[in-house]
Amino acid sequence: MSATSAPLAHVTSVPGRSSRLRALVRMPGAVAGIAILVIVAAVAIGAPLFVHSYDLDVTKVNGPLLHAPTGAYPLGTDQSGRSELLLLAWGSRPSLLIGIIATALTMVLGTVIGLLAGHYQGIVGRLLMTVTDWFIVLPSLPLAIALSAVMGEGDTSITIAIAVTSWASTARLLRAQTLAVEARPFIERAKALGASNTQIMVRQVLPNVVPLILVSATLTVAGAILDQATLTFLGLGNPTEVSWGSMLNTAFANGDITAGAWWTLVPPGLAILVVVLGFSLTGRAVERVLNPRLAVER
Amino acid sequence: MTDCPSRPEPRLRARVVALLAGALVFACAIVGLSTAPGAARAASSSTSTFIGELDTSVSNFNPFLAFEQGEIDTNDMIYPTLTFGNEKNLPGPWLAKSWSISPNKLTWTFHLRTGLKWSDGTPLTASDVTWTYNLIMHNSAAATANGTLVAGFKSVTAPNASTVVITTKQPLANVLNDVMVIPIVPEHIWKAHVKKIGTFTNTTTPVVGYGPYVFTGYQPGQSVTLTASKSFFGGVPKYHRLILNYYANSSAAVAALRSGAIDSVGPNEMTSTEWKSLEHVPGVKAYQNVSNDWYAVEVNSGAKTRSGKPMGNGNPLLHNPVIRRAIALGINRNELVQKTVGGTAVATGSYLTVAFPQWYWTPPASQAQNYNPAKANAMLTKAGFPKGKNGYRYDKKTGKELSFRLGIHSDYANDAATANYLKGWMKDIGINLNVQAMSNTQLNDNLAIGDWDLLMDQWAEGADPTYLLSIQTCGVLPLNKNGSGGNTDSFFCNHRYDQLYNAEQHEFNLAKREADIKAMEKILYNADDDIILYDDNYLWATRTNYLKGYVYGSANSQGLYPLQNYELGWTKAIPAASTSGGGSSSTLIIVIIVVVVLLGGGGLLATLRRRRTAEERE
Amino acid sequence: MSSSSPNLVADEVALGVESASSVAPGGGAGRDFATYLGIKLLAALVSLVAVVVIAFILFSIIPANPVRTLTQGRPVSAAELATLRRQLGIGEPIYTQFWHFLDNLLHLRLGYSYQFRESVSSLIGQRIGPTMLLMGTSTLISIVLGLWLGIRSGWNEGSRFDRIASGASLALWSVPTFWLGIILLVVLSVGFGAFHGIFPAGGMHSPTAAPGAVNTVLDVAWHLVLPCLTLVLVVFAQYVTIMRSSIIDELGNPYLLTARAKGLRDDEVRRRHAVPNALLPSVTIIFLQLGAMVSGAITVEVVFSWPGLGYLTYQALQLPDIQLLEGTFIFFSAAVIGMNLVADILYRYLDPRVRAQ
Amino acid sequence: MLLEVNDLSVTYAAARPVHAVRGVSFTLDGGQTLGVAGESGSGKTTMALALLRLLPSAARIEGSVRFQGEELTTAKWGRMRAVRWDGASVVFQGAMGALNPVRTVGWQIREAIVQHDRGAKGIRGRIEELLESVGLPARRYEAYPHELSGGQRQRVMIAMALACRPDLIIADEPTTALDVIVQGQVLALLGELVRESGIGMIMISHDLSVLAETCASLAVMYAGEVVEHGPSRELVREPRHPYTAALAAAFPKIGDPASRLAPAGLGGDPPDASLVLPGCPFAPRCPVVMDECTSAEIELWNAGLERRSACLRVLGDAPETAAGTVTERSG
Repeated sequence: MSATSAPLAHVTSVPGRSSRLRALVRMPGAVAGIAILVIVAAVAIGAPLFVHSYDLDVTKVNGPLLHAPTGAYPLGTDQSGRSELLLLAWGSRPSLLIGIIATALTMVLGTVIGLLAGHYQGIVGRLLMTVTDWFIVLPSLPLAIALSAVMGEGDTSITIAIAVTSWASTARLLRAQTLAVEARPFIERAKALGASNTQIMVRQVLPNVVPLILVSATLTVAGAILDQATLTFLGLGNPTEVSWGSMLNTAFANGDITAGAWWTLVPPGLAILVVVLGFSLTGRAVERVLNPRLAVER
Repeated sequence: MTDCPSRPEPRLRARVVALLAGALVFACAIVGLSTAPGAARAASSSTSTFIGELDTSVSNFNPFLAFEQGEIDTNDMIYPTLTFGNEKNLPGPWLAKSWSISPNKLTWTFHLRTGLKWSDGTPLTASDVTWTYNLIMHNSAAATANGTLVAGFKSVTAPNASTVVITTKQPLANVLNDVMVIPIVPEHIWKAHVKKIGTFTNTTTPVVGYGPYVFTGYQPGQSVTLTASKSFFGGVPKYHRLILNYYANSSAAVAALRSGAIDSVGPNEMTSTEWKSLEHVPGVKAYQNVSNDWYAVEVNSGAKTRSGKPMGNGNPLLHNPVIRRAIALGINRNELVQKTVGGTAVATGSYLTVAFPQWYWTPPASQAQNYNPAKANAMLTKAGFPKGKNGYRYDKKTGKELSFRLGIHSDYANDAATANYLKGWMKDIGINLNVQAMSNTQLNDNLAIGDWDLLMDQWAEGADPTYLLSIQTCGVLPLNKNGSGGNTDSFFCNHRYDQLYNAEQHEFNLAKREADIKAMEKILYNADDDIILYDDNYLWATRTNYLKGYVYGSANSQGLYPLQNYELGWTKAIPAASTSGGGSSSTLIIVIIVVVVLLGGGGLLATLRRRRTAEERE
Repeated sequence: MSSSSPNLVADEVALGVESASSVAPGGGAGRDFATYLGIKLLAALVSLVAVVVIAFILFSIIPANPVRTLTQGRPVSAAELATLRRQLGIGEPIYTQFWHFLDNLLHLRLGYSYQFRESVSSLIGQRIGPTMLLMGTSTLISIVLGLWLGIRSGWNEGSRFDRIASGASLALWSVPTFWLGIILLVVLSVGFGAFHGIFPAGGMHSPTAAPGAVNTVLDVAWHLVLPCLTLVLVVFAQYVTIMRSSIIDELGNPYLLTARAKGLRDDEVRRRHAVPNALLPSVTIIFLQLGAMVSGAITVEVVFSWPGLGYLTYQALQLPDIQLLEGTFIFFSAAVIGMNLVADILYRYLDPRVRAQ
Repeated sequence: MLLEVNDLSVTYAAARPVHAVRGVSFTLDGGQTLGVAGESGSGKTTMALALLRLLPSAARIEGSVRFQGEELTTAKWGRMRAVRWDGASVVFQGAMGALNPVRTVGWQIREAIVQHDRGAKGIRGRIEELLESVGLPARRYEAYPHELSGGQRQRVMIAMALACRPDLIIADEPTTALDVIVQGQVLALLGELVRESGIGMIMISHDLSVLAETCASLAVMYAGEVVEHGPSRELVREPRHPYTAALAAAFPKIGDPASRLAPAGLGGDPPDASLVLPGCPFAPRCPVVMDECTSAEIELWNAGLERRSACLRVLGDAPETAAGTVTERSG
């Protein structure tokens, strides 16, 4: 037995990057989520490699119309004789793209307003928070419907409608976090050294809230994809575009329910479910890793 | 907050509540099952109820205002009209037994049936007719629905209780068709409503009227109940009750027909996919009527005001008839019909529809603009629009690409489906279509001010073609650039066409009128302003195992039935002995009961076990 | 919008509740409550005014010339079109329009629907019943089910039950509501193969329903099952998440140890101590979430053609019937603002800690 | 004998099992008071909760706890619940959330009574008496915890602990977070109760001075083990273990939260409870450590009349040495 005192294990206070990664890998949910996202991203990016323009052109395809799955068409065909499988692959592109762009808009809007509201705690901050609270309270789908109706049908208006109806919760989170960060001593120091408001917000606070933005963004994408599908289903999207939402809209309007054409109804919805689940799982996992408090409590 | 822990276990209470809730849901399901297929029909055929589908939502049965098809259908059953569309869809006698026209063609004399009484017992006389017509002619609010039809009338008078005389300003060829759709209301009831005629909804049942049925029940937006009239001159309808139900969603209506909950669905809401799913259902007859509804691509060949000032931002390339013709040749109507509407339409390029064979024009084979992309390509190249590197043609003079906007209705699924085909075909002939989905209102707004290149459009032809022909005349071009004063459909204006139009509506020689009208159709066809794609058949389905004697008419060579006043079907149908086979559903009920009992029992057992072990766990 | 994340939403809204409760100024409890109420009422009123103004501005932008849309397919003359334009107030200057709009609003007139030729208020009046029935039933079931499962899984955090319940709620949260409705329609209404559907494909009444109050109730209940089930499945998942995290927040609290030390059984500790504490934030959040519920109700009503306000909104969207769309938007917003007010008051009333402040 | 604890160990199941309490033994009679001292994480609260098996399910309890002759570690849960509060109640830190915030004080006391006597009558009067006996007005029955001051809440806690007339009270940090005056009042109240009703009491605190004042005997815990045990006055005056000495020397200011964490003048942290190391667990921090401390088998040796200590130095050296050294160093 050696005489040297046994090394006392210290509780690691801040997990390092590698330990965060390790923590992520240990969570089965996170692994599943990330795997889903990787696969879907690969399909979306690689779609042009295996989906050709003539596969989507209704005047060029010659499959049976609205036919149940067969060997040649593993997920059956749609009303125009196009392969549902190829449509599904292609449909991932607008669905993801709109989700991500809308999220980016949401994050920019939410972060700017959250930071401002947290930093300027006077009348400006209170005013911004009032507006934010107002947006949180408003029922989002009627608002999004109204916005889309005003801006006209199409992807742009859907994207904007989603951003306008989702930024408020991000702003609120960001404000709370900004308040917490600004209470720390190093901000005091920066102020004493004569840092300007902008410098404090951009150089000091922003880097500290980035993890939160990341988590919030991942979870917002999930919501945005759902919203995009819902708005498209309600007929506010571009009906000639192939997206999961419009596939469902078309199938529903075409009466595929009555015809029992499940193959046009089930796959797009499942795809949405899986992608949303992927983002949610990943978001929650990242949340846990970045915020140990949540890991303990949830 | 509970204050005393020694009361009966709240946990137990919660479980009881949960059990009760479960039982309630289960009860609803079972009741639903028993209300569902067979049982309901058996019950209702004993009281002989015919249940049909309302075409549209209904909210206003004031015949002076009503314009939704469902409302018009209802009013057809409860109010008389002077003439009636018979089985050949020609004006036949109704309130008027017979009629005659003066040699100068300006005076029409209608001889009415006598001894008829409104449903409240008041005699129905010629003064009711004249009162109704005069109200429409002289009260702008009352003219909302049918004002246009009487616009050419000079006076409507009743020399005696059984005679009505209509004089027209000019000889009018379509009087008998027009009076066919103007319901006549009881003067003694409606006098009181004149002041507020523009807002009166006429939904307080029973409604005083005269017809095969009496309006006896109304559920806002949902359904209309009509009861057979005992005193209808044409005989008491066999079905004692007629319920017309509105299904907001066609799949619900189809499901109801399938389960036997209703006797008839059609014609507006069902998609071809849904209709086809009914073709092989036993006891169901799925059939199609030829249609008076065309579906077309409008081409903006140069929007202008009535005084000829150009307006709007339409692409000037479309002024070129070669390009318009190329577009027409580039469209494969037959494939469109086969693929977008499952073959349930008649591919045609004629402006007037197949529903009215006397006016329907078919181009001679030499002039037919059949699908011919090679020809279209050759024409365009020859006209100075060579193909660019990206496959799209451009104007050699200006370098501009042949790229047009195609406006489609975002709320109409068929527009989107069609647009996909048009885009593909146009690409084949080097034309780029930029599809823009917009709301109905937005699209119409753009149309009115000429801010469009191509758009999808749809019109129904009336019993008389004059109105539909009128929207292509120069007289309906807008007065100024904001589109006001206009009622045009594609800014078409052709003087030869206008001449024919003026001749046609005053022409009493049927053969001559037919020739005029067909000449007009030919002008439209060759102008390629309205590229008609097809006439969309009306899709119907009826329960043949419940009803007999339903009037379908006789099918043509393509298996299409003639366009019919469906009042005919409804009034002549006879209830058949119902043979509802509830076998499969009762098995299902048993299966469900067993499953629920098993689940419930399992849950109860689990609960009990849990209770027992609860003492031992922390 | 319909979908703040299942985790973050609880945090956010909890923040909201805290800030709401900290507003209360000092003073006697009675007067205090009046002040609190006053502030909340005023805030709600301001929100409502903002909604109204925004609605007017938004809907003024839409091209509002429905005349042609309304007359499409029927014979009209150019003169009649002009008359109709005048009747609908098209082309009036914007301030006149705003004045009419405000005047109407003050008299609770929400405008006129071109499509239905009826006042928007009376249309909303007709449709509110079915929506309340659908939302009420499904909210109630969701709350009971969601809270029960949430309590169970939160209390036994990490157990198999918890993992299944949390996983299921996350999955259900990820399901597009309308799609779930469609699938239920296909499976339980249309049927497949030898299985014929057992529920109606839409609407709220069967034309064949026998007369009588009992039959009507049963008929409506039969129609209610599928739309209600759809909403419950999507919504209860969120309540599970909310309640679960509320319970977990309570788990570490010393008073639970006290309760156990008193000799209470585990379920007694949970029921009498943990749940009443965890319920407070949950109930408030659930009230605040009713806005999301509205979103769900719209899509479900569309799928099942349930004759409620959501379907009315959808119908208004088609033309679009602008005043109707505007009316339903204002109505939904007012309803949600009202619910928030109720939540604020409820929270204040339920929690003795806040009540006494 | 009211309570006999023998070789009590608590282990938390984990990837690396955490040994929170290691082989604690003591006895307690009615009317006796035992103080348990130690810094945070020393296992004193875990030990106390283990007596009534109030620990989370991950904790494994070994050894024996005999309460009024009944073995509690293997008793059925139903029996266990019956013993709780009725036989042995706990005074938690009332000021720190041990009372349910949404229930009235009266409700919470009533719950305890009804739990053990379903047919109890005149409960309200009894509760009001109880409240008065701890120096609270009877009308406080209707009060919610947040309406009371910290001291009042602690009194409620004590009243509640007495509600079922238990034979043993375990007071876990009953005075933490109270100000000096209130702390004194509460301690006086507790002492009085024990004297008057002959209840046995175990009082747990990080604060040696508080314990010395209230309890007849004291046990000092370090790293889950009792390192010194004896009559409180002597133990404080003449510590026989360097850790006790450090605690006693620190004599922290009452109510100073910093003093809870580590006794003054003692560097380092308590050892990781998941490690099982040979020798004295205090060795790494011990100011008077000897070579054999890290390897020798350490037991609780006799160290004078009624006194025991787990320091190697009590075996050979004079009792004063350990304490003396510390005093020198700290002085």
